[in-house]
Amino acid sequence: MSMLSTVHAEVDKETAVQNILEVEHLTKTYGAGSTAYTALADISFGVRSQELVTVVGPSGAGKTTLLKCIAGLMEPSGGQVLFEGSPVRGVRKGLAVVFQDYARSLYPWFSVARNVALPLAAAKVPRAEREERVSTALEAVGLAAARHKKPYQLSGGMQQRVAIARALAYRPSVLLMDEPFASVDAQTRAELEDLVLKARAEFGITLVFITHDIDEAVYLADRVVVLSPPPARVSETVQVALPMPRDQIATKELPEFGHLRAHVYRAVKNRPDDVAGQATTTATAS
Amino acid sequence: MSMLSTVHAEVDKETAVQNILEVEHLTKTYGAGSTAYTALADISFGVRSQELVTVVGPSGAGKTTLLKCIAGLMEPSGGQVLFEGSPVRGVRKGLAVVFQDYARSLYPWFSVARNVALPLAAAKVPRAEREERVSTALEAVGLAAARHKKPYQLSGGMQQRVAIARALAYRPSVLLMDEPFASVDAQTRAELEDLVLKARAEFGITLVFITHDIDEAVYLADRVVVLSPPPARVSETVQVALPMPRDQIATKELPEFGHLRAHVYRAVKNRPDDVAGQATTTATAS
Amino acid sequence: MTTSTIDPHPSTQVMSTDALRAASQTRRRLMRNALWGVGSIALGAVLWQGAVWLGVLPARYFPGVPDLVRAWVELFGDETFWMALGNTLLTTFLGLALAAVFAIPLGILIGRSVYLFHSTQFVLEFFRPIPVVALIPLVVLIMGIGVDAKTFLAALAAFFPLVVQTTYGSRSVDPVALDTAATYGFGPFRRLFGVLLPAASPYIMTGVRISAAVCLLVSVATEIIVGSPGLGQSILIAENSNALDVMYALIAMTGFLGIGLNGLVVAVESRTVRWAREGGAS
Amino acid sequence: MTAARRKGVLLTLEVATPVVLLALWWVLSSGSTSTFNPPLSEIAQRFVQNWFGELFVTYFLPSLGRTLAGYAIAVVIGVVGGTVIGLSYVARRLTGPLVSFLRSIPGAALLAPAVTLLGVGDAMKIAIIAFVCVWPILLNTIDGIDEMAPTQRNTDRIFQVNGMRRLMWSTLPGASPRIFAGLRTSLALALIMLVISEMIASTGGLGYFILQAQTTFDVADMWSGIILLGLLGYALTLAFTFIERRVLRWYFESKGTA
Amino acid sequence: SGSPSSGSSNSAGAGELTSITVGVLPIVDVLPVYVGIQEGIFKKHGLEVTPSVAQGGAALIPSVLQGSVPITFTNTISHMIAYNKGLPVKYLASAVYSESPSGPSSADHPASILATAPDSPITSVKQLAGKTISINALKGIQELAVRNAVDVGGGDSSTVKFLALPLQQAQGALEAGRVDAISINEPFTTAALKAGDQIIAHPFTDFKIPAADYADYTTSTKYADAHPDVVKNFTAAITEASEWARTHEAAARKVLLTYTKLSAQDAQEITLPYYEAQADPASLQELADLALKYKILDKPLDVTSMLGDAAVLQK
Ligand SMILES: Nc1ncnc2c1ncn2[C@@H]1O[C@H](COP(=O)(O)OP(=O)(O)OP(=O)(O)O)[C@@H](O)[C@H]1O
Ligand SMILES: Nc1ncnc2c1ncn2[C@@H]1O[C@H](COP(=O)(O)OP(=O)(O)OP(=O)(O)O)[C@@H](O)[C@H]1O
Ligand SMILES: [Mg+2]
Ligand SMILES: [Mg+2]
Repeated sequence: MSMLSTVHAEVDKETAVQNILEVEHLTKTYGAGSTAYTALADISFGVRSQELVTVVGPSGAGKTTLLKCIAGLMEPSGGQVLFEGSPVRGVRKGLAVVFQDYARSLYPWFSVARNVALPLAAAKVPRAEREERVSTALEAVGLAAARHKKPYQLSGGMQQRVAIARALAYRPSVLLMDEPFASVDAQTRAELEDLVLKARAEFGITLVFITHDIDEAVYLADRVVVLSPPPARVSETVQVALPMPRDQIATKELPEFGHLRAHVYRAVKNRPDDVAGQATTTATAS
Repeated sequence: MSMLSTVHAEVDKETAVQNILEVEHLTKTYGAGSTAYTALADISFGVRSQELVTVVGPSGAGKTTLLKCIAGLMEPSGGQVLFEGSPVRGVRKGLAVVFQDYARSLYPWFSVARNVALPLAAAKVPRAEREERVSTALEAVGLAAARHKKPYQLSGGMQQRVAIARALAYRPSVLLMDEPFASVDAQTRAELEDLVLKARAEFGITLVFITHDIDEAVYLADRVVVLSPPPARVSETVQVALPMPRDQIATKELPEFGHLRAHVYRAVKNRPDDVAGQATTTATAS
Repeated sequence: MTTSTIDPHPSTQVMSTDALRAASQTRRRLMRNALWGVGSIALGAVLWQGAVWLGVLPARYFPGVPDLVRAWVELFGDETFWMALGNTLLTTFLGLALAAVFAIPLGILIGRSVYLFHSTQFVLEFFRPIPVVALIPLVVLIMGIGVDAKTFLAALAAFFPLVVQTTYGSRSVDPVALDTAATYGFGPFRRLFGVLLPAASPYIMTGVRISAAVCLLVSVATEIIVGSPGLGQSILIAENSNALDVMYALIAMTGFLGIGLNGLVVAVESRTVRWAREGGAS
Repeated sequence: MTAARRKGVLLTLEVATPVVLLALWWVLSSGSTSTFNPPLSEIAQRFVQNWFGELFVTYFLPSLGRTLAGYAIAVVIGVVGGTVIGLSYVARRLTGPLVSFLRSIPGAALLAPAVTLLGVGDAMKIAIIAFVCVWPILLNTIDGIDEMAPTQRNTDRIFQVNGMRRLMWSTLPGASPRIFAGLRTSLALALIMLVISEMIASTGGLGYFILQAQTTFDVADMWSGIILLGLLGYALTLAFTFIERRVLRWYFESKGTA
Repeated sequence: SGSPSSGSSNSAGAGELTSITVGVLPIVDVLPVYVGIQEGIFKKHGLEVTPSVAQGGAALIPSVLQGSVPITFTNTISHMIAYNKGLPVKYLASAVYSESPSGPSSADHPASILATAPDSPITSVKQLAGKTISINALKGIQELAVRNAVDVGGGDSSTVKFLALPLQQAQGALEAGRVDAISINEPFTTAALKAGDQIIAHPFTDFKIPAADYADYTTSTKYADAHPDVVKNFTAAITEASEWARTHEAAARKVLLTYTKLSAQDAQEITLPYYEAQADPASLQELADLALKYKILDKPLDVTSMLGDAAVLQK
């Protein structure tokens, strides 16, 4: 595997060897011909086992696309994703994804508890343990009381939390999360962040976490991958050397946190073509 | 109308007279019989013409429910909503809503531009003006390049921005927004916030804005309505007397901003029964 | 967290009255459904009687509603009628079940696999337009005139609409739901019963409603042509005896059977497909 | 797999299946002397005799014309009626049992009023074809409209997309995948009814030909007619799919099944 | 249906009865089958007969060939077509004649008529050119009969349009002006005459041999070979039953009520055909020749070979 490490400028030889996930010159073009649209231009980075990598980037950058390629749900147009050294073809076992479109990833015909239990049943977890894991996970996301409800009877944020509970109850070895906390309030969000960190520590999960909240990206991460606007490239990879375990108050008070935050913010903002900025200066609202 | 103002503890008699929207002892119970669930217990507040009221509250509090009742999309179980003094029965003209479920509120069979133009066409806006308003709105949300795409070809955040563009292009007199910026990155979010403020100033829009971001709630608001956990009540209404126009840097640097922010945060957090806190301390992640 | 703070007391305090209320609500709903049903049938009766009165349908050849009612009363006292009814119902149910067992899985597979779709398309589309009546001699030649032949023909006729509806249904499944199933490593069984079938069920249930009527019609038609016992045979006898009122009374009975059958499917549907109406389907 | 290669594979599959089946039939029936199972070679010969001549014009084309006319009427009534019923709760409840009743009426009952009202000509047959084809379209339209996503419905209401606009821009496109499922089901029913409607009051037509061959135990002729019917079914399906792919492009693409 | 009448007690032991299903149509022509059952005539010949009611020959011949219905009633033209196609069908016995071979019956009206509406200007088959006649099925016995009646009546059947319409529908279509003439038989004849229809021909008796032998009982050669006794017993029983039906007309009419939905009045008023189990080769040959002439058969048929060892009428 060491022969591959030469292609990663940012990752030194030593860590490359331990990479469980390896994204190599990934490109993705949607459509073909005149309507072709290149979402990912050239993405390379690695994720070590049990590492938590957050991915930030402007809206429409290609984060979801990237995540789907890593999950094996989408075939890249070029480059490849290696998992434990072998190229990803289709979906692997032990992987969980929290989709950005959480509402559509829940099964509206099943109750909340059943939604969470389904992957466990598929993985042949014994009934008693399944039952217990479902209850624990639902309690952890604050939805113990909603277990018998159907998804359409829940608020947006609650649905999102069901999706999170499902992923956590599954205890995947690799967990991909796509803006998982977009629809929950600040307090709940902080709690869920800590829940994710705790689960990672407890079960040794490798995490790729997409967010558009820079505080969150820094708070959670071992490393932050910053994507450029589309066609996306990795504009920077930021090592986050904040002490573990993280703490919502203490960690965020650290001066390094502030620096990292500012650094990532600038990295995201440093767009070659600042379309949004233009828009607000030239456009009258509607 | 002044006879009604006595029921509003927080709103003094004078302002009540000018209230364009009046929420009075609103209650909402979903379902019936043994599965009945009361989302809104007793909500009362008023919104003056051209006021921007933000609503914050924990996930699942009943914010979306409240918004649907105000919009006339849902019949309350008790109490009423008055618009310009008369009770709301069904949907009124000149009202726009950005749904939390933005992805499903776009018509998948129409292009982005057509989605934005649709309400204008329905309102018989002349073609040339319609065309112009659509272009301006799409540019304002940074999607000028995506006008011919179909919604499913857009990222989550882009879809949300289409929904926002549609509402703004419509130039409603009352605009209800349900977590409209949940899926966009920080930079874009800031720009969109300013876009909303600008549109309000330009077109004299009355706004009810639901968010779970407390910074955003304070930054945008003339007044912040804080909902308690369900069954929801108004736990506090916070007047925001920050100077106009707001500015992302200057306003947020003001000491009052910090105070208000902290105040609202405590108001949201001040839950009679802090189950979530319990959950994270007692539960092992899944 | 926040949602766990639901106060349990308000609901538990009024539990008993709630249960009562729920029961009376169910009763009221049943009453309402019955009222609508009666209204609908009354509408049909009025339209028919109106057409007969106005002479749009000459009274000599089209019995009025009173004549029909008289014929029904007579039929209800006739044991052979009930046996015929039972025979027809049996064929219909067996045929529908047989069709469903083959059509639904096949439809799901065809809808999800382009390869299977293209390899079956010609065969399916070729055989689909062949009317069952054209096959009756062949089927009789092979299977005789028993219940099995009748059931086979009914199932065959019901099979195709159900395949088409299921195919469309399985194509309507949300890709995110499928992606979810893929990432969590659902096996074929769970994918089918946990995701594809429920997601496609709005289409499938419509298909079952279409096929149930087709099944009933084909059962009756084969009874007429082949002469297996059943309502069709009774209709044939009445027709050949110039007994108009009995014939129309029997035909109306098949119509009522159709209503019952549809009601049955809808009752199942309202349990299984509720999610679609209440906010799941997109 | 590249798009072009994929297309090639799919086309091969589509062509190969019937070819293999035909070959099997040819071989298995080649020595047959049974009246009910004539050799395929004989059927093929009859097919050419029957349909590469005058009968094509005098029998096949009028049948096809009636079928398409009946189908077209069913489409209009099914979609329009389904929309009206689907949009109104009262209409839905009031017509529900009536529709189920009518759907289950055996042909024997249809015939008498049809003959009385429309005579014994084409109009009657077209009406019977339409009567049978209308139900799948109607049911699918009603159900499609009934199951419209609540957020979509709310969006219509909020933005005052009302009346015809709501119908054309929102309601019908939203129900269109369903409606197409109904159209597809009915297309085959129309062809079935092509034959059934020619069981009575007919002096010609493809269905008449098949039924006549059947009652005179002319099995090779019967199969030659059935094969023409099957080919017609396949051809119509191809045309149907061609249209559907265009109209529902947004749908198939958004479902990832384009 | 009713139980065997107690009068016929000289039957074989109940244990030796052979059960067979006999295909029938729900019409007056199959009366002897029901007579045979109810009068115990089949029992007497060791048979337990269960009638199976079908719409027409299309399904009956295949079910005979398949074996689930060993013996069936069928119209002779259907039998001839099947026989001519080489299907292994075997003629057992004649079923009915359109009238008595010994001369017209004394019935009030014919059983089968070609009729026009009461006020129709068409009073003769000569006026039928370009007109439409409804018959119950094309390319069958009725088309043959009507064509022949038109041609022998001085008209030209090749100028007439034929239309298949269920008999029950015919009168309505005639009155609504949808067809110009209808070919019907009982019980619709009685109803039509009550409605005042004009008779312009008697298709089933307008042959050279007026007593047309137009229906028979058929089995498959396979069954006949395997069960010669059953076949023999059936033939004997149906012969006896036919005679009984001829000679006990009043009682036979009551039997009609057990297997049809005829009104009691109709059952009394309709004209019954002549029930006869022996075949008339001359009549059959005339039918076969006409069938060839009208392209209902595609090649000539020698009736004697078709009849085989079936009993024939001794004139
Ligand atoms: N099915 C598709 N067909 C065509 N283009 C697509 C498709 N899906 C996504 N795109 C385009 O690819 C780009 C990246 O989309 P993606 O969803 O990966 O963005 P994202 O980074 O996740 O954005 P967000 O933060 O808004 O979710 C977008 O510009 C989008 O328009
Ligand atoms: N259709 C429904 N049937 C039953 N209960 C419902 C329904 N819709 C919402 N609820 C319940 O009502 C409560 C309030 O829901 P609502 O969507 O208004 O919350 P919200 O404040 O908007 O939350 P979020 O911030 O997560 O969007 C929730 O507890 C939810 O479970
Ligand atoms: Mg995304
Ligand atoms: Mg909400």
